[in-house]
Amino acid sequence: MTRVVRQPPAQPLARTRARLEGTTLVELTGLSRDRLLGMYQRMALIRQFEEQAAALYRAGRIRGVTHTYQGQEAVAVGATWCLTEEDYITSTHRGHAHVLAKGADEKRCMAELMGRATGYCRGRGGSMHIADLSRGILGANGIVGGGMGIAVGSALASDLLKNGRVTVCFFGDGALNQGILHEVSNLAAIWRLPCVFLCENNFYGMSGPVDNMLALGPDGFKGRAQAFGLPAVECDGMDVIDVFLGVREGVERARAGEGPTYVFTHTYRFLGHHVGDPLTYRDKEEPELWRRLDPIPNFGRLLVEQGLASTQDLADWDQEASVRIAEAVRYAESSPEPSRDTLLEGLFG
Amino acid sequence: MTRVVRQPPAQPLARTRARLEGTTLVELTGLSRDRLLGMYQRMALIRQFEEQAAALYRAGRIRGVTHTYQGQEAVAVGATWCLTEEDYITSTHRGHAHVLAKGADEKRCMAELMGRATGYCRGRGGSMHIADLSRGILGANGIVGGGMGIAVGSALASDLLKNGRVTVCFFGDGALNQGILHEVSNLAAIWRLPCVFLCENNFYGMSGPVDNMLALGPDGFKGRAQAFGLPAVECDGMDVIDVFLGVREGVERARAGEGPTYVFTHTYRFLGHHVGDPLTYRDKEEPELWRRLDPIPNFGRLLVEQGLASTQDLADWDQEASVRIAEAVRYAESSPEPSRDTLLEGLFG
Amino acid sequence: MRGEQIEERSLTYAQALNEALREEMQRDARVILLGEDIGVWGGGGVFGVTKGLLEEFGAERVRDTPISEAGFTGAGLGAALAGLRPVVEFMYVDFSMLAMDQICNQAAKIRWMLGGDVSVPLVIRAQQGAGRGNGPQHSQSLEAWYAHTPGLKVVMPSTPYDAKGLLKTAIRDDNPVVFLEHKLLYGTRGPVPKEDYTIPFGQAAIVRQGRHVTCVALSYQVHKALEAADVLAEEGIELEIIDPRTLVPYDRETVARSIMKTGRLLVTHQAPERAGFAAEVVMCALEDAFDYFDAPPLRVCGKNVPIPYSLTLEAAAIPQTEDLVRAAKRLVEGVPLGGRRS
Amino acid sequence: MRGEQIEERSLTYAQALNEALREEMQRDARVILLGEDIGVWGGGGVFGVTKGLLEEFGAERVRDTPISEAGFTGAGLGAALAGLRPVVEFMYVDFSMLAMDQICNQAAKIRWMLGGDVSVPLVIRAQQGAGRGNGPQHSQSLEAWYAHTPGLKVVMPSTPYDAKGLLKTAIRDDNPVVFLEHKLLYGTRGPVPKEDYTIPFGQAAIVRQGRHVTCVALSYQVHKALEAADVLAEEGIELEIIDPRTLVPYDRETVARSIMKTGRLLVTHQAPERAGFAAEVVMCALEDAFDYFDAPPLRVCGKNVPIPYSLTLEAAAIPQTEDLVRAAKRLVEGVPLGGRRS
Ligand SMILES: Cc1ncc(C[n+]2csc(CCOP(=O)(O)OP(=O)(O)O)c2C)c(N)n1
Ligand SMILES: Cc1ncc(C[n+]2csc(CCOP(=O)(O)OP(=O)(O)O)c2C)c(N)n1
Ligand SMILES: [Mg+2]
Ligand SMILES: [Mg+2]
Repeated sequence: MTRVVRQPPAQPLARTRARLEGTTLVELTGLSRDRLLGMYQRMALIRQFEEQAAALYRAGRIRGVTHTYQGQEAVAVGATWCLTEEDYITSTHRGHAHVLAKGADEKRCMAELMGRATGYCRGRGGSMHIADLSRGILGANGIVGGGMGIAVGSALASDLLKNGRVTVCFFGDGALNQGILHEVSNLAAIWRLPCVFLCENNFYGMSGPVDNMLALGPDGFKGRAQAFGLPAVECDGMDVIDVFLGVREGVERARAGEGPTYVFTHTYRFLGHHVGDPLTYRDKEEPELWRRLDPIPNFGRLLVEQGLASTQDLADWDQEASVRIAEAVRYAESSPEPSRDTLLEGLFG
Repeated sequence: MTRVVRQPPAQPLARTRARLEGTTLVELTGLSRDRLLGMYQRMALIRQFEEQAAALYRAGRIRGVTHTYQGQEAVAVGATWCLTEEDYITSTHRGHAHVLAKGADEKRCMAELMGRATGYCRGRGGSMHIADLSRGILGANGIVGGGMGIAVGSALASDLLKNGRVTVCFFGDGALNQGILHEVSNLAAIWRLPCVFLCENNFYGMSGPVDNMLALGPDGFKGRAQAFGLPAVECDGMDVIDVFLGVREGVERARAGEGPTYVFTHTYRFLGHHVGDPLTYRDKEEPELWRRLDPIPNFGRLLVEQGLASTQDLADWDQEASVRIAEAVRYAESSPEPSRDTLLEGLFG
Repeated sequence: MRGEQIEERSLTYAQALNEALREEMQRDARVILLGEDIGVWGGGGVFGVTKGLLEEFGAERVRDTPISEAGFTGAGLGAALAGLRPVVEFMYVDFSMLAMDQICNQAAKIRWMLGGDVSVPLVIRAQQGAGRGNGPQHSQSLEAWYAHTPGLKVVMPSTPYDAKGLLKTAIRDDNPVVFLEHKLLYGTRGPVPKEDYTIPFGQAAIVRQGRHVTCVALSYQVHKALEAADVLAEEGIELEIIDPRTLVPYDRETVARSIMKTGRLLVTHQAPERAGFAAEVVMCALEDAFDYFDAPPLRVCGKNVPIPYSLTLEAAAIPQTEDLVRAAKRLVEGVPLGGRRS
Repeated sequence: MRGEQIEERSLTYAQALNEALREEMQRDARVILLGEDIGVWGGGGVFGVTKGLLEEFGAERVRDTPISEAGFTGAGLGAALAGLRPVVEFMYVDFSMLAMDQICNQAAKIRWMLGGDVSVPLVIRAQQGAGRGNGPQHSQSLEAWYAHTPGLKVVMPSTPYDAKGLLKTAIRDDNPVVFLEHKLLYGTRGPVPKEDYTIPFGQAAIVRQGRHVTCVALSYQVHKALEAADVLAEEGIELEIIDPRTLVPYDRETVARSIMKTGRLLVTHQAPERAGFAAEVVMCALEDAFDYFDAPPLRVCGKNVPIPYSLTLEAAAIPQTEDLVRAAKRLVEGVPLGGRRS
């Protein structure tokens, strides 16, 4: 096995910095200062959540399998920052971040990971199934590609109900090889449905490296969208602003009734596929290279440079995030296990 | 429902005629006179087979559903004329022509359609399941897209066994929307398997017109192949020589170890999806336009022009075809029904 | 039994289904249809079940889909979660295998898995069964798979009356329902009231009363059982025919009560015998009425073989009236079976 | 029973499977492996079953596939038709739903459908079962679906010894075999001979002899049954535990003979009870030995609910040792059930 070491972009936030020549972040994005700072805060919250989840898993206090998201936070936050609370997302096995970014309550998320009755699924689903329909979160999913059909379905409903809602369908590079993606891309294209197919290329499935697993043509990832006549954008998945701008293009197109868009983000999971991954398949050096692009501190620095925050603010928000997550853990731990008698409740309703 | 009337190419065999400027059919194709005449003869045989199958179905002597191929003969014959007996094909619900072109015995085919013990499947499969592994025919298939996995599998086996065999995977425009095509295209591409994906676009699924059902990008059908980095050829599916040349490109690439190729042929089924199709979904005029492109008489005329055959020869071959098929029908009719006691035979072996 | 609801008008099974769809679509704008060739083909579907609906409700609500079973089933599920009440059609149930993940990993589980509060008003209609020479990949009966999957309701109407009433119930249900129609039933006729009616899930129909043998028959086999009952009646053997109508929920009480009367149980379906639903019917009956069995229960089901194309073989592979007659006689005559102590 | 073949060496179930794969790959160059993360991940598969095989046989024969379940299953089938003997792996059986058409419409039917002369030497291995908190989409047991599909052989080994011997038989078989491994078994140890041996399909193992209750247990439940037997033994109740090992073909004689001795039948599997294979076990036993039943047969199976994530709920959803103990006692005490005549 020869292992390719994937080189990250040379400079953190290179695209955003290029776009910022002669303008400000507020102007470039059209986002208020608060929303911009919110990006940092939410990324920090997600990072904390994942760190704690991994720690709890290692301590044997979370069972099953837990897939964490450290390194990819810019994607979940950049994308969901384009959406209203009514808009929909579908997520994946690596879904904590998506749902937290879309506004799920970290307490109930953590409770779900710990299998408690107060969790989003009452402890029935665990890490891979968190959903909150009141916030348009149609669910993480244990099946790679399992949410794609749901995504075009919610887009179809929005289209028929004319409620203006957009669906963002998150999936990984590995999921690019699932047949259902082909089917729903075609469906969404012929029906011009309001959805955005958002691929997070983190260069690996579990151990399957994108180079060996994914056949691409001269147009690379975009060719997979062009095959259906769909517009495609490629984004730096370590750059929350670049993701935001890319996904916003798709969301605007969807809201304007112009149909679906593909957004390909290139990002990296700093850690293993799941907590406990023996990581036999990638070079140790590779994550080190990518950590320099860490979307959180780099974006923090940009906020400081832009005069939107101080270094102290960043430290405070990091601190706040860890306090909130610590509270979430306490909440989860003090929550009851679901009782055996509830096993069959709500199977049908 | 507005119905688009699809205009056929203006002139029959236009591409072949253009290529023939200053050369002969034998030189252009590298095929012997006998092989060239064989193309006509086989197309005529297939046409007769299908006409008889339809007549028998209407007379209630074939049960189930029968999908006939009149109009598309150039595709089956042009494609299989690139193959050796050892090469593989996988076929579809509309498979009589593919298997006959690949050398299946018309008697045993007809016997299968009539559900007889002498049929290729001993009457167990019927129209949609004819196979002959001794001739590399891996089976027609009742599931749209059902043969695609088998095709990359036989290509994988050929690759590992280094036996030089190529697999041609036949499928329709409707099958372009099945997810498994996406999966196997990717597999065949990353593993550089010796296979040719041969799409017969006859503009309809059952009633689903390709315009409404198939999303394509600026590169049209070819874009579906380019997405995987696969080369693609487009052919006039009413022109047996154009199909032959196009598929040969793919077969040569496969034999040279250069991996899969897509061939898109544009063709037309003169009759309904199956015998008895109410044909509510297409304009009556459309088949009339396409009948002018009928691949058999037009190719016959070319053979005459090329001095390879006389008009009388053509008439004789047509006559021979109908005699052979009449014999096949007699063979089938005089064959026994499979006996009830054989029901469980060979379920496992 | 159901006599009081019967009036003069008679419809085919296909027409009854068509009426149910039409009325529910009129009643509720959220009901939409998704499937292959349900719109423009032949004026509305291969069996005419969706006839005229495209014209009445338009292409937005009656969607001819590409050949993408997994994709359009997923779309139905997503639409159900987001406010519509989709009815997804498989032209043949055999094709539902392409959407198995969407049906059984996704649709079946999502309500319960998310805590039980999510509505999943999705109906999956499929045509199934053997008897028309459609061959091994177009003739299967898959009710056992779906019944084995927690979270799905499973419906198998055998008459036009039931077809209409149960389909309406299915569409109004907030859970995923797999609705299985037998291909040989579409052309059968029977009384169907004009007025709006629904049939509750989980209530078996006693199709014919009798004292000697309880025959639980699924779908098309109800009609074979009726034929058998006529033959048996001439020999003084009375068959009590029960059509469960829904497998999930399943009305075990009606079956148990019948066995307490007859002491004998015969179960028939077209699906292969091995691990088919008949074994479940028997098991439930044993749990409820073990001591009432005077003879070992019998199954008259499909052979454990793919459905053949040829007429002769197909007939041999699926249970026929004579098989039911023979089995009922065996039950009554108490011929020793297996290890019966003599 | 199987004592004579036992020698000193002890392996885990995963190691036994690994050895079977290795030896068969050494023996026959046509054997290849296809599946997700079977090569580079962790040195050979999520559970170590394919450990070291990539290194020994190379990436041509040990193929890490993309996440394309339908595609690589189809590829396995096509390769089987064209001269190889592929072993396809599903990381979790739940994912086999994505390949259902390839398995059940294609692989299962092709030999019979083409007249019976075609070889289909395809093994489909899958890891299944609950008990590790993997949640609703990673914990199912799907043996009943596959057993219901004519043309598939279905294997469920419960010990390292059986795992190795049955996997070798599967690989040498010219028919499609669905080989189901339980996730909780991989780490279990047991004696496994070094020498080449195979175990014929269709021969149940009497895992423990006893006079009072016949307990047919599938896969992991064999171990629960052994635990229950120990508890019951203290109260003087002897459980005879039978592991069918293969569901298709199924050894009905061994079960019938046991019931003729015990008069009581208990069947246990983790899959949901409704339309599960337990009902089939009971049905076969009734057909063979109706008059020997002294009490209604009992099932101790999974609840009809998706498998929950939480420890408490998961334990409540799947059958436990105590449930078996309770059921066995009920059988012996002859507590009236259902409509038992008093
Ligand atoms: C249908 C299916 N196949 C396989 C798996 C096992 N699995 C879980 S995640 C994963 C890799 C997914 O890769 P990708 O889509 O790139 O997402 P990432 O893990 O990189 O976020 C695999 C193979 C699964 N859950 N579902
Ligand atoms: C999986 C599946 N879905 C649907 C069908 C029903 N069906 C049979 S042929 C057909 C249309 C196929 O269209 P295409 O691939 O273009 O082939 P053509 O009939 O035009 O030759 C359909 C929908 C089927 N047999 N299998
Ligand atoms: Mg990835
Ligand atoms: Mg077509």
